[in-house]
Amino acid sequence: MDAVTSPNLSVRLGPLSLPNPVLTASGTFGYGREYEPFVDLAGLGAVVVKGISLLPRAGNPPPRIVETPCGMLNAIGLENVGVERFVSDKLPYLRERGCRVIVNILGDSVEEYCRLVERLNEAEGVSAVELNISCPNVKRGGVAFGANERLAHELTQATRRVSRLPLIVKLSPNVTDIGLMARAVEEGGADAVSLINTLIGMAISVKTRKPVLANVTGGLSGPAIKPVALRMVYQVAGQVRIPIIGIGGIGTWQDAVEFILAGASAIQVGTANFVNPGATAAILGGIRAYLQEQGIGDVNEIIGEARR
Amino acid sequence: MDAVTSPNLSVRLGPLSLPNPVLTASGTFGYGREYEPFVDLAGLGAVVVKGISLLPRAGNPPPRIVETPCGMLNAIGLENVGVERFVSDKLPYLRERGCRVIVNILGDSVEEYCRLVERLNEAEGVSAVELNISCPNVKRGGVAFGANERLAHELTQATRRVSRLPLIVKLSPNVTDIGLMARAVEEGGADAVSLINTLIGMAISVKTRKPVLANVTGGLSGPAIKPVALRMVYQVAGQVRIPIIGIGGIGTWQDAVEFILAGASAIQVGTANFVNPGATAAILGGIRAYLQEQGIGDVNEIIGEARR
Amino acid sequence: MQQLDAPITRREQLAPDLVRLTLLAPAIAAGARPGQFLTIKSGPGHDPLLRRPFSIHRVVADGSLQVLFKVLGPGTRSLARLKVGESVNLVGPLGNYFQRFPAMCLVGGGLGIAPLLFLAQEIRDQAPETRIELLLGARNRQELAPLAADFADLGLTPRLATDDGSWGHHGLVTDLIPQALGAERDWRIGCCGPYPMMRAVAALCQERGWGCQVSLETMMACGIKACLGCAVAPSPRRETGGRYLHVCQDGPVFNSEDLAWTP
Amino acid sequence: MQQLDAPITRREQLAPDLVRLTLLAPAIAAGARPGQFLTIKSGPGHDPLLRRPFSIHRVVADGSLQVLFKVLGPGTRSLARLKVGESVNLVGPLGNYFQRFPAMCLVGGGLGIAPLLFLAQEIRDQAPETRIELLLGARNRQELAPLAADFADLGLTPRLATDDGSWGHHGLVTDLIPQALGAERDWRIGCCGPYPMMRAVAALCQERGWGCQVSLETMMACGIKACLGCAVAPSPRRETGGRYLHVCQDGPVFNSEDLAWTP
Ligand SMILES: Cc1cc2nc3c(=O)[nH]c(=O)nc-3n(C[C@H](O)[C@H](O)[C@H](O)COP(=O)(O)OP(=O)(O)OC[C@H]3O[C@@H](n4cnc5c(N)ncnc54)[C@H](O)[C@@H]3O)c2cc1C
Ligand SMILES: Cc1cc2nc3c(=O)[nH]c(=O)nc-3n(C[C@H](O)[C@H](O)[C@H](O)COP(=O)(O)OP(=O)(O)OC[C@H]3O[C@@H](n4cnc5c(N)ncnc54)[C@H](O)[C@@H]3O)c2cc1C
Ligand SMILES: Cc1cc2nc3c(=O)[nH]c(=O)nc-3n(C[C@H](O)[C@H](O)[C@H](O)COP(=O)(O)O)c2cc1C
Ligand SMILES: Cc1cc2nc3c(=O)[nH]c(=O)nc-3n(C[C@H](O)[C@H](O)[C@H](O)COP(=O)(O)O)c2cc1C
Ligand code: FES
Ligand code: FES
Repeated sequence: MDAVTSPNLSVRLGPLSLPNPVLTASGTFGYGREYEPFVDLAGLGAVVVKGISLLPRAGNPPPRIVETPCGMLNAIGLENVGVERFVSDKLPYLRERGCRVIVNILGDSVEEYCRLVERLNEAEGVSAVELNISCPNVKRGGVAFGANERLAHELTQATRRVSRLPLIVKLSPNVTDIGLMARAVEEGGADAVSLINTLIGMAISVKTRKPVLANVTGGLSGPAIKPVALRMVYQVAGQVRIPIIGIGGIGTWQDAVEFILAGASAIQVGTANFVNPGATAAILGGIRAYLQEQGIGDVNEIIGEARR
Repeated sequence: MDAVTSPNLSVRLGPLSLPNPVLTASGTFGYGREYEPFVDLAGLGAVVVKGISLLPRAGNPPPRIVETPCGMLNAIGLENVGVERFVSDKLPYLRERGCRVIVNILGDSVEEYCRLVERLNEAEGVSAVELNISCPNVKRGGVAFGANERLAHELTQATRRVSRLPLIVKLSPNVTDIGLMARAVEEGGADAVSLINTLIGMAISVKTRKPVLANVTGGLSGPAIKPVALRMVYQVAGQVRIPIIGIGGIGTWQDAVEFILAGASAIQVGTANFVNPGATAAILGGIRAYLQEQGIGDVNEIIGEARR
Repeated sequence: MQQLDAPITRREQLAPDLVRLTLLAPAIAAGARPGQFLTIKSGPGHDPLLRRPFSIHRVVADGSLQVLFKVLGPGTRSLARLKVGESVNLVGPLGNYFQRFPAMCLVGGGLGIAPLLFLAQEIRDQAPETRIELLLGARNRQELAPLAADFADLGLTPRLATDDGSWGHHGLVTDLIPQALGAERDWRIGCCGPYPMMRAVAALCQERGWGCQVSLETMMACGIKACLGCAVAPSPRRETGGRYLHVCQDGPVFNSEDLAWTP
Repeated sequence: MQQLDAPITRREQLAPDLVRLTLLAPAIAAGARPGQFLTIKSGPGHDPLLRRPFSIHRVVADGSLQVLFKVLGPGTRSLARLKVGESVNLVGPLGNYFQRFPAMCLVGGGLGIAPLLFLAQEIRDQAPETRIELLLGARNRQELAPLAADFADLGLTPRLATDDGSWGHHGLVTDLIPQALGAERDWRIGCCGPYPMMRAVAALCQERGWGCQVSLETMMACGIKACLGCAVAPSPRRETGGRYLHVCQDGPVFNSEDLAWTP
């Protein structure tokens, strides 16, 4: 029973093969290096880095985060070093360690997204691009793509045309029908969809009687949103043929397995990295042990099993 | 400073005056009587009873509930005694105690809603009707009203025409733009909107590798959803003139005050009743003490203050 | 039915994962009947969110009551950490209770033994003429010993069964029933334990014409018939007009024939 | 920087809401510098979710370190319940640290005094020739006494101030600075306390030409510059290209002139 003592963990996301399904969620793992003291970065399925824009962004004024029951709200506002500094300062480190790197990108227009993709096409050591069309904290247009299936389709199509990299589109949960969005980007040529980004939420201080976040609203993440994320993955899995990356409140191997059973070919660990910087490694180990214990030789066997 | 030693707590929901803003959320307080050992029912702003349909309903098969991080999923499926038995067996008790009763209703068609309203028009002791257009656990049409502004508008208009009772429309959070929904029912003639109903979620068992709920998906409630609910109340408060009833994860007076500051004229306590059957009374006391401590003579002064 | 904060007056670690708490709650203890349960808020935060249901294990004369529980997940883990002098929030007594009969056979499996002590106690105190047979089972001696211990104080000698044969009969507690009860038809069974065990007991009882009460467990949110979450299907033979039964109020004790047993 | 489970070797209740824990964590203690902090997961569940940041209060020779904290909300309440022998998950040491100068005035307010003990200790151990002035303030004697106590072991005699005059100067600790430091320009200040106090100290230092380091607190999710949640605005005079500073990595210790002080 060799397969069971060491089950196969490698998964495919369309053209992209990964050694295992445990990825990090953009914006919760810095540029990867921040977690070097805590996890073997090259041992992860892939590192998805903080959302990158064409030019550096300063982000929103503080306060930017607030804790909520079993979750947190963030309104970072996509502070990032910009694509040039990312390619020159951040990427080489990850490439040299042998990490697979997925670059999460954000623009204010179709053109910006395309220029970002073109820049990353040339960069060495990028495994895939993840289009963030769903960040609720940038007012200038990014959000519109994620809430409108026609715009999402157009954006996917346009970036698809210029991309030589596998293209993942990350969906927003703040919509009436996420299946519709997923189908739109599938038709637009996405190789995979990742979901969910954060739910829009807010907090108010009873002391100051004002919103806690300077940006008023923020994105809700963490265990609180897991049931919603899982449902959306399950729902989308019934409607598209491209692979799904499950995201939302994953902090333990059990959470990860739930998403895989719901239909996710891979998962991303987000807020849990803050709570336990070793979370990704623990989840990976837990999935392996689960498969062994259940006598399952290949993680691919259980993708979507709860739907059958 | 008499106003401050005993602040005014009475609020208006359109034509409906209530002695205080603390209500119960439908489906979490039974038919009221269940909580008699724990709270002074007549002391609450109003009791909102379990969703009532024209005919009795058995509800969904078990398992119907599952706990999630800081929340729970339910797929009760609107088990209820039907409007006739409600009027004959449940309402008299509440009326005799001097409770204000808001009846949450659910139908499969505009006609059913209208017939329910007509039946309640005649019943003695009903203060208002709350249209549940958002229950995610009934497949037969109820949910469509809550996800489509045109249908919601039509339903509100139709029930408005036949109702002699104040009409509250309860909105679903599972939409791209809840402001649009709120405006649609305002234009349809609603006296108030209540929000939010539950978010659609699910859970999967890693042991059985199947969905935990027999219904597969369920409604997520409890502290986990509070940030989303609060944001939606804040958002809707900027878009309608009718009063708002805030619902979602309210378990303490601080939670309640956050919703009032966001723009809610009243609040409903849901899942918290399960966790602490005395929650409503504690919240009411806490709001009073907060107003006193802050030197605020009238709760109406702080409705929407976080928006100013 | 009351909600109150009850101080813990005693904490016993009966086995590595088995804890018994004694809670001073005269207002609840006074009205409690065997088979009824309490719900306990296990800790201050929102995680875990829901109250946890526990059978009343025993009522003590001074107005205390006991719960006996296995440490399984976050709720019981948090309860197990509590110290004497700390308080927990209780709601109870909840649900219905075991009916008494002149000849009663109590069948308990694992933690299902917990409420049977209270039942045996009540029978001894209030109907000492009752004929009692006591059959207890668990996985192994280590698990069974602490659960079976206190029945001796009531003058009862249980017949025992363990899955691994480490104590008493090697096999299921169900196996003991025919031998203990013979062919007599007056016996009434009171049963609490894992679902498959109760199903087997129910089937045997039906065969032999013995009335059988079983105590069910389901997920519960409220415990007071407000959430309607604890539904179980009634026997198709029972007239309910298609309605479900609710464990927190129609139960937890049911006549086994009123239930639709699932495979 | 490491993540590890550290056993609690000592627990001191210094006042009703003030607890000091000693944690055995040689791997973290070895590299720690005054001003740095740890993040601690306060309990097992998801509520509260985030780790809590605490300054390193003292490093003990055996590889232990101490944190001193006030019980405020769910996280500190849960930490305060821990017993000797239990473990907590630590990440540290995090952030930057206080720079040392030949003449240092340490100004602490309330819990901000906690990290100054470590700083004073380091100065005594590694640069005993340093001139030190120590100014400590709090609301009242009851609060100040346990915080001020351990400096005596280092041979330091603090000047004290309390808001209610119950100990030392009746007023703000800031009031003590001019008198303590006179007109000398060599002094460098190291300051930790409530924001308004640090702002006042920073303003005074700017006026007098004293370099001033302050230790900031903000909400933190990660503590390792991964979330970018702990942003603070830089002084408009500082060249950052519009970028924010991040307290968990650029701080928590800042030159007061690098910050945009908010009213
Ligand atoms: C009427 C009744 C009486 C009970 N009496 C006892 C008793 O005397 N001793 C004892 O050890 N256990 C008893 N239980 C079971 C006990 O409630 C669970 O073991 C406990 O809730 C587990 O909580 P946890 O957080 O430790 O574990 P979790 O990890 O939350 O759950 C472990 C298991 O317990 C079940 N469970 C969790 N929450 C609930 C809930 N709110 N309602 C029902 N089941 C739940 C789950 O199905 C799960 O399989 C009783 C249950 C019921 C319904
Ligand atoms: C670098 C740094 C060093 C600190 N050192 C100490 C110390 O030595 N002793 C001490 O008593 N306190 C210290 N604090 C503050 C301490 O982190 C908070 O008191 C603690 O997090 C409160 O948690 P709680 O759950 O008990 O209370 P909560 O109710 O969660 O919060 C109480 C207050 O603490 C603040 N707080 C809560 N969570 C965080 C967080 N994750 N990051 C920052 N602030 C938070 C909130 O703004 C709130 O006003 C430090 C904070 C920082 C940032
Ligand atoms: C602090 C923070 C920053 C984030 N930044 C980004 C980002 O730059 N791009 C993006 O696509 N998602 C971003 N996200 C969303 C996460 O990648 C993830 O989709 C979300 O947090 C849900 O997963 P979780 O519950 O595991 O955190 C961010 C989330 C957090 C908490
Ligand atoms: C068990 C349960 C049953 C519910 N039944 C109804 C219902 O019949 N009608 C309705 O409009 N909402 C129903 N709801 C939704 C609640 O009224 C409320 O909108 C939701 O739970 C969010 O509030 P909370 O987080 O305070 O629970 C139900 C919720 C729960 C948990
Ligand atoms: S547990 Fe809520 S109805 Fe039974
Ligand atoms: S706390 Fe996350 S970046 Fe500083």
